[in-house]
Amino acid sequence: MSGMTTDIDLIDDNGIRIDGRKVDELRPLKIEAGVLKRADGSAYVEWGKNKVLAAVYGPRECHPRHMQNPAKAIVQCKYNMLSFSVSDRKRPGPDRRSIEISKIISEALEYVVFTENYPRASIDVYIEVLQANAGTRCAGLTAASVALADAGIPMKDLVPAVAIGKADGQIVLDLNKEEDNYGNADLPIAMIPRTGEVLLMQMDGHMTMEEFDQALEYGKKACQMVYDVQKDALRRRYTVQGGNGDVDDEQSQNNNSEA
Amino acid sequence: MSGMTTDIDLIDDNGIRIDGRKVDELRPLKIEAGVLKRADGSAYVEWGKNKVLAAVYGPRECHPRHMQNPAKAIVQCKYNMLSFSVSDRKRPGPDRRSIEISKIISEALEYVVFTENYPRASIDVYIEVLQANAGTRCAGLTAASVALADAGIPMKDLVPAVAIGKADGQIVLDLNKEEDNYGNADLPIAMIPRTGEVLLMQMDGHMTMEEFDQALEYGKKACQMVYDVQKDALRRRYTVQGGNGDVDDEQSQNNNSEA
Amino acid sequence: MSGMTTDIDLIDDNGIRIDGRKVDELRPLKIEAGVLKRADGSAYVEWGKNKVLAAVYGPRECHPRHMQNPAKAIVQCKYNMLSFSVSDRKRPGPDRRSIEISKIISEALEYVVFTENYPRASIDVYIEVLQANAGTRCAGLTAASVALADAGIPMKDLVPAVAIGKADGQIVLDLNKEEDNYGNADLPIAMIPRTGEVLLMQMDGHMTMEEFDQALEYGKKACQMVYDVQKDALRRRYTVQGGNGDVDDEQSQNNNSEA
Amino acid sequence: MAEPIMSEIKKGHIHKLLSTGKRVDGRALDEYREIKIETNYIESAQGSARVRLGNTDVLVGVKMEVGKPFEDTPDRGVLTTNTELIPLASPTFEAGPPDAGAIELARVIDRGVRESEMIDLQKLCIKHGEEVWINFLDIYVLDYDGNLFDACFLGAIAALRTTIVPAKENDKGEDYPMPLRHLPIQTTVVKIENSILFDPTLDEEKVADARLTVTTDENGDLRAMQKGLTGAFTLDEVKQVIDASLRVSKDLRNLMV
Amino acid sequence: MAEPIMSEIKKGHIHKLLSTGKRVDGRALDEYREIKIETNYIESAQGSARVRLGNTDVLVGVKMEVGKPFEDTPDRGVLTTNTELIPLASPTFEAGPPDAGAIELARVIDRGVRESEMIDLQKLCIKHGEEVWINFLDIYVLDYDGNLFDACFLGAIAALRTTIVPAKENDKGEDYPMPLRHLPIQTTVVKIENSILFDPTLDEEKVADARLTVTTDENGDLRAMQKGLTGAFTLDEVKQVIDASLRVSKDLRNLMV
Amino acid sequence: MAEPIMSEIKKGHIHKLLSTGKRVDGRALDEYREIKIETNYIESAQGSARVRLGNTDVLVGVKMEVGKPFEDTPDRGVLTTNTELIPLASPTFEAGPPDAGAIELARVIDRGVRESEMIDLQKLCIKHGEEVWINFLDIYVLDYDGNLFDACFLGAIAALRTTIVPAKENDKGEDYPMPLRHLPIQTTVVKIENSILFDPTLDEEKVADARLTVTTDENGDLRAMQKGLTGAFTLDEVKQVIDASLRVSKDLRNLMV
Repeated sequence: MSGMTTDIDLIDDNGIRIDGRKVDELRPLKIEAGVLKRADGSAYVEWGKNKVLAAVYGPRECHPRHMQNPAKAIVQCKYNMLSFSVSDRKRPGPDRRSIEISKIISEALEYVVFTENYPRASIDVYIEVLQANAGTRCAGLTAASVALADAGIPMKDLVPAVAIGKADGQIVLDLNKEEDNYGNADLPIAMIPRTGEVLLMQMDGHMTMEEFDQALEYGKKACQMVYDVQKDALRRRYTVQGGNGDVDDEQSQNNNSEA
Repeated sequence: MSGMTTDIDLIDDNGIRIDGRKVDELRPLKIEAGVLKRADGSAYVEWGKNKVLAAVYGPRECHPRHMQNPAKAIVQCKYNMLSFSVSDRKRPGPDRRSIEISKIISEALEYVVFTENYPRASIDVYIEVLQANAGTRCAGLTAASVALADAGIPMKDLVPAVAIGKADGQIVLDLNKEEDNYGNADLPIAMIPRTGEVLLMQMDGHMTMEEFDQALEYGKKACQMVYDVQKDALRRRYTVQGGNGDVDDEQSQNNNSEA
Repeated sequence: MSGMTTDIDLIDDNGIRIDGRKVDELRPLKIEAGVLKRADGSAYVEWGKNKVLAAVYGPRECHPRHMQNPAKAIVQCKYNMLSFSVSDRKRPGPDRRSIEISKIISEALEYVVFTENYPRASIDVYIEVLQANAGTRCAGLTAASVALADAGIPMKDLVPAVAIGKADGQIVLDLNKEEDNYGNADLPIAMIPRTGEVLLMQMDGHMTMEEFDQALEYGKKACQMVYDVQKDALRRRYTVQGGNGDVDDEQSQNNNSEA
Repeated sequence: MAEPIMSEIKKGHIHKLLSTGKRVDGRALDEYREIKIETNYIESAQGSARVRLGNTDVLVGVKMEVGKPFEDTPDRGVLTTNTELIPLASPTFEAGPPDAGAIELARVIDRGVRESEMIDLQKLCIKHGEEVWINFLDIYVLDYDGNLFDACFLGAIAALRTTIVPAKENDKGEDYPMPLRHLPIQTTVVKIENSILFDPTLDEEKVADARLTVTTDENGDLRAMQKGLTGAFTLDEVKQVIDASLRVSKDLRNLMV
Repeated sequence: MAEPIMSEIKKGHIHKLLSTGKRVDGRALDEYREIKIETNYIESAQGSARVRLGNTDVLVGVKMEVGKPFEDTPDRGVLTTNTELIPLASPTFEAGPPDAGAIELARVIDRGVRESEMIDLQKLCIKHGEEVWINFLDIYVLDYDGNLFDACFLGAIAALRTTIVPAKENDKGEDYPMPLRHLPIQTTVVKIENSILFDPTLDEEKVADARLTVTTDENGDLRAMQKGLTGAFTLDEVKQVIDASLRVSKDLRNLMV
Repeated sequence: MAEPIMSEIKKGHIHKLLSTGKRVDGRALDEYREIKIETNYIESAQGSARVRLGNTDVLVGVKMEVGKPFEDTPDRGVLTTNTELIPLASPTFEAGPPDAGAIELARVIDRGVRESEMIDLQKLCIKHGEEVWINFLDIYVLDYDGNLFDACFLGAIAALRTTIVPAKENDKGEDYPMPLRHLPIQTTVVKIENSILFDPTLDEEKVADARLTVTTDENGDLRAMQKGLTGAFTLDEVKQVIDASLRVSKDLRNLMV
C-alpha cells in the first residue's frame, strides 16, 4: 500500500471493479509449461496484464559451496523484474524488495520439493517479470512450481498463489495495479488446496478480523482455481509430448542435461 | 583538524576548558568487561560522551583462507561507527577513515597478543562506536584490549590509549568534540605504561618540538590512568564471577564456545 | 566518433593535417623495452602524444581458479587509463569501454602466444595509459606484445596495431585526438605483416566500400612500420643486455621469478 | 544469518519438552522473556532506545534530516528503515551488505511501522513538494539470542515515541515530538513440530519449521503479517496465532505507555 | 559466458561436416535460422520486440524519460544500451553485473545503432542544453542458443521501429513515432577451421576460432565492425565476409519493413 | 599489499648486516636512494611529476575542476587524494578497490599535504559557498621497490608545485600557479630489530617490525605523523626519529627548490 490517495472509485455501486470484475473474480489466467529450451523446466504465466517467465535449473552442484546442505538440496529462487516491466524504468539488478520476495518464494517452494532426494545440490529457480501489473510474486510462485514439475523434480504438490486485498473498504480478490496503488490492504497467500497448508503469507494495510476471515475465504477458493489451471498446463504439456515426436526429442534432451 | 574556525574560547583565562576540565585532565572514564553474551569476550567503554562496545571472537578459523599465517594468528579488527553515533547520519558500511583506524588498531593489538600460540587462526575484534565525541579510536582500542583479556586470550599486557591535542594554542589532554573540531592539533597514542612502548601514534595539525614533548608527557601519565581503569574493570569482572554462580556459568559457556 | 561537429578544417587544401602530417603519415613512434624492474617484461610506447606502459607477469598461477584451462595458458589483459590521462578526470577503475578493449586485446595476444606451453597458467598483461591522444588501444596492444617478448614468452610473432580513420571525408592514417573527436570513422586494426592475419579489427562511423579498401591499404603499410619499430626496440634491449653486466643481472632475476 | 546446525541431542531435547508443552527455559508457550527498555540512550540521535529481550540486545536510533519528498507523496515525510546485523552480535553475522535475512527483517519492521500508520507522515511535511523530514530508523543488533523481529520492533516504536523533531537547529521553527497516531505491536511465533510458541530463543529458532509475525494496532485490527521459513501453517493455526497475538500484545503495549 | 568444453566427438562431427560444406542442422553456410519477430510485446515499454532466432530468444524494450543532455551534445537525445544475460536463459549465465562478454555485446549493439545514425537524436531534443529524451534500450536474453549479436540487434531495431515517444504523459506535446533515418542490419559470421558461416548456433560458437560482426546501412555502406575471439581472419576473408553480409542483409532488412 | 614471506636466509643476511650498522645496498642508515624527479610529465594534467626513488617509480597528476565547496568550508577549495597500487607495479598488487594499505598510504599523504597547510585553499575559492576549485591529487605506483610513503609524498609536492590553475579554459579569469604557502617534507623510517633506517627498500620493509612517518615544515615544526606495522617504538626512539627526520628533510627540501 503506497500511501497514495485518489478520487477514482475503485468499485462502483453495483460492486463492479474498474476492470469489470466482481469482487471475488480472478483476472484471466493462462499458464504454459515447457516454454524454454535451455532450462531444465520452465513455465510462462499471463495473469491479467502480468507476464512472467519461470525457469528451473537443477538439481545441480550448489554454489557457493558453503551453502550446501549435506542432508538435502536447497531451493534458490531469484525473482527479478525486467527494467521495462514497470512504468518507471527499473535499474537492472536486485533491490531489497526482490531479495525479500526471492527469499519467501524459495521457502515456499522448499516445502513441496523432496529436497532430501538430492543432498548437497541446488535447485535454482529464476522468475523473470516481463510485464508487471500487481500480483507478480503470486504469479511468479505459481509459474515456478509448474516449472519445477516441468523439470521433473519430485514434489509433494503444486503451489498456487493469489493476492487478496481491500479496496474502497471492500475485500476484493486478485488486486490489479490501480487497486494495489490506491487500495487499503494487500494479502498475498500461497496455499496447497488439498491440505490447506499456507506456504506464503504476507499482509500489509488495514483489515479487521472479519475482513481477514472474508479474505481467507476468497483466497482458499482462488487457490483451488489457480491450481486447476496449473494442472491443466501440465496436462497439456504432457499431451503434446505424447503426440509430437519433435517435442519428445526436446524433452529427452532435457533429461540428458539433468543427468 | 577540520580547518574550521570559531570565535569560541576553548580555554578560559583560568586555564579551564569548556567542559570544566583543566588542560591535563581526562574526561570521566568507565569500563565494564563481559557485557555481551554471544561474544567470546567483550567490553563497554564510556569516556566522556563516547560510548563504545568491543567484542572478541576467536581464536577461530581465519577467513579468507589466503590471509592465514602458518606461524601465528592474525588479529583482524573492524572499527565501525553506528549511523546515529555522529551529528550527521553516517551511511552504514566502512569508509576510508574507519578502514585506516581498523588497520592501525589491528597492528597495535597484534603486538600484545601471543599470536604464535594459534597458528593459522584469526582473532576477530569488533569495535562499535555507539556515540562519538572525539577520541573514539583511543576509546575503541582501550575497550578492545579489555575484551581480549575477557576472552581469555594470552597477552603481554593491556593497551591503554589516549589523545593529546592542542587547542587555543595550548597542549591539552583528551580532546572533546569542540576542541577536536576547532583545535590546532591531534595526537592519539597508545602506550604500554610498564615498558613505555608506543603501539599506536598518529599526529596531525601543527606542533612545535617543545609542544610535542609536553604532549608526550601528558600522554604518558594519561595512559597510566587509563591502564588502571582497565585493570579495575577486569578485577571487577573476575570478582563478580567468583561470587556469582550464574555468571560463572556464562563464563564457562564462553570457554566452551572457544574450544 | 562522438557525434560532435566543428568548423575546424581537419585537412587543408594541400592535404596537410592540423598536426602537419600527410594523410598516410604516422605520428612519431618511440618504443622502449624493459622499462620496469618488478614486471617480468615491460615496454613503454610514446606515439604522438600518447604515453603508454605495458607490463607482463607470468606465466603464473591462474586466479580465479575456475578460469584455468587444463590444456593451455590464458592471456588476461587489463587496459586502464590513468585518471589524469584525459581532459576530464576519469574515475579510477574499469569502465565498460576499458573492459571491452581489455577483452579484444587479450584475444589478439592469445593468438600469438604459444599458450599450450603453459597449461593452467595465466599470462597477465597490464596496459596503463599515462597520457591519451587517440589510438591508445593500438598503442597499448603494440606495447603489450613487446612486453611479452621482453618477458621471454614464446610467441609466433609481434602484434603491431594502428588505427585508420576518415576525417573531412578523406581516409587518413593514425588519427590524432582532434580527428578522432570530429572525424567520420575510426578503424583500429592489428595485423601480422608476415602473414596478413588480422587479430583485432573494429570499425565505427561511415565508410563506403572503396574507402574501406583504401583504409586497409594504409593499415597494411602502417602495421609493417610499427612492426619495424617494435623489432628495433627489442634489438636495442638485447644489445644493452649483452654489453651491461648490471642489466644482465636484472634479466636473470626476471628469469628466476618466472620459474 | 546461517547458524551452525544444532546437535541432534539438543534438538531432541527441545522437541521432547515441547511435546509435553514445556520449553527449555521454563516459559509458557505464549510467555515473553524479560524485557528491558532504555530510551534516549543516544544523544546524537533524535530518538533512541536500547531493548533487551532476554539475552537479545538491540539498539535503535532515529536520525532526522530535511530533504525532498518522493514525487508521488509530495506532502509526506519519508521513512527509511535499516537493520544492521553487525558481526559483534554473533559469530554467524558477517560484515558487508545485509543478506536476505537482514533485508526481510528490515522490511517487516518497516511495514509494521508504515502500514500501522503509526507516524503521521503528513505532519512531517515542511513545504509541499519541496521539503519534508526524512526519518532514518536504524536498527543495530548488539547481541543475538533469537526473536530479532520483536526485539527490533519494540526498539523501533520505543525510539520513535521519544523522538524530537529537530526543527530548531534546521531553522524550521520550534522542536516538537514525532507526530504519532497509533501504537502497533508486533509478535512473532515459531512452529516446532506441532507446537506454536512466542518469542523464540536462538535455540528454538534453530529447530523451528515455520515463523509467523503479526502486527496489530490498539483497536485489534491487523496491520501487517509475515510468514517465514520453509514450513507451513494451516489456516486454523494462522487464526489461532492472531488471536493469541492480540492477547499477548496487550502486555507488550503496556510496556510502552 | 564460459560454456563447458564440448566433447571431442561432437567437435569432430562439426568439423567433418563443415569440411564438406555442411552444417549439423542442414543449413547453407550463409543461411539464417527461422526468425520470428513479435513487436509491441510489452505495454509498459515505449517500444518492444521479442525475437526468436531458431531457439535463441531475446526480449528488447525501449523506455524513454525526460532528462538532461550530455554537455558536449546539448541538442541531442541520449541513447543507453544495456544487455542482460539473465541466468534464466542458460546454465552458464550468472546473476550479477555483466561480464566482459555481455559488455562487448552491448557495446557492439550500441555502436551499430549509434554509428548508423539510425535514430535522429536531434529530433529528441526538447529544450537545447536542458531537456532531451533519454532512451534506454534494454535487451534481455531469455533463451540462449547462439548468435546473440544478431538476435539482439534485430530485436533492437524492431523495438525502436515501434517506439512511440511518450510526449503527452510528460507534458511535452503530442506523442510521435521515434524519429528514424536509417535501417542498419548487422550480420555475424564465425570461422571454424577454414569455413566461414553465418548465424552460428551455440554448438558452432563453441568450436569457433574467430568471429566477425558487420553492420551496413541500406546504401551498402559500412557502419560498424567487430572482430572477436582468439583466431584470425585474412584481409581477403574480411572482404569476402563483408560482401556476403551485404547480400544476406537484404533478406534481413525485408523482415523489418 | 601482502608480499610473499621472505626466505629465512635473506632475512638473516639483512639482520646480520644491520647488527654492524650496514645495509644490503651499502647505504648509511639515514641515506636515501637516488632520487629523480621529472615534472610536467603529463600534459593532460594541471600539474604532474614522475618520481623515481631507487627502483620505486611513481607518477602523480593533479587535475582541477570547478565544483561546489563543502558546507562547513564554504570559502575553500577541496583536496582529494587518491593512491592507486596498480598491478603493473608489483606481482602482489591486485586490480580492484584499494585495500587497507593503499588507503592508509593515501590518507597519510593527504594529511601531510593538508595539515602542513601547504596549499592556500582559500585562494581556491571562486565564489563563496558556490564555486571552488576541486583538486584531485592522483598518485599511481608504476614500479614498487619499497618506501611508497616518501616517493608518493615527493611526487605529490613536486606535482603541486608545478600546477597551473586552469582558470582560462573554465572562464574564471587568467591562469595562475597553485597558491602554495609551505613546503612540507615527509620521511619514513622502519625499525628492524634494534636498527632504525630511512628510506627502506622492499626487502627491508619485508623484515621491518615498525614504521614511522614524520612530516615537518620548513620551520622545523611537526605537521603529521603515522606509526605503522605491528612493532613498537619507545618514546626515546620516536624523538630520535623526529630529530633525524628534521636533518634529512633539509636535503630533500633542496631537491624541490
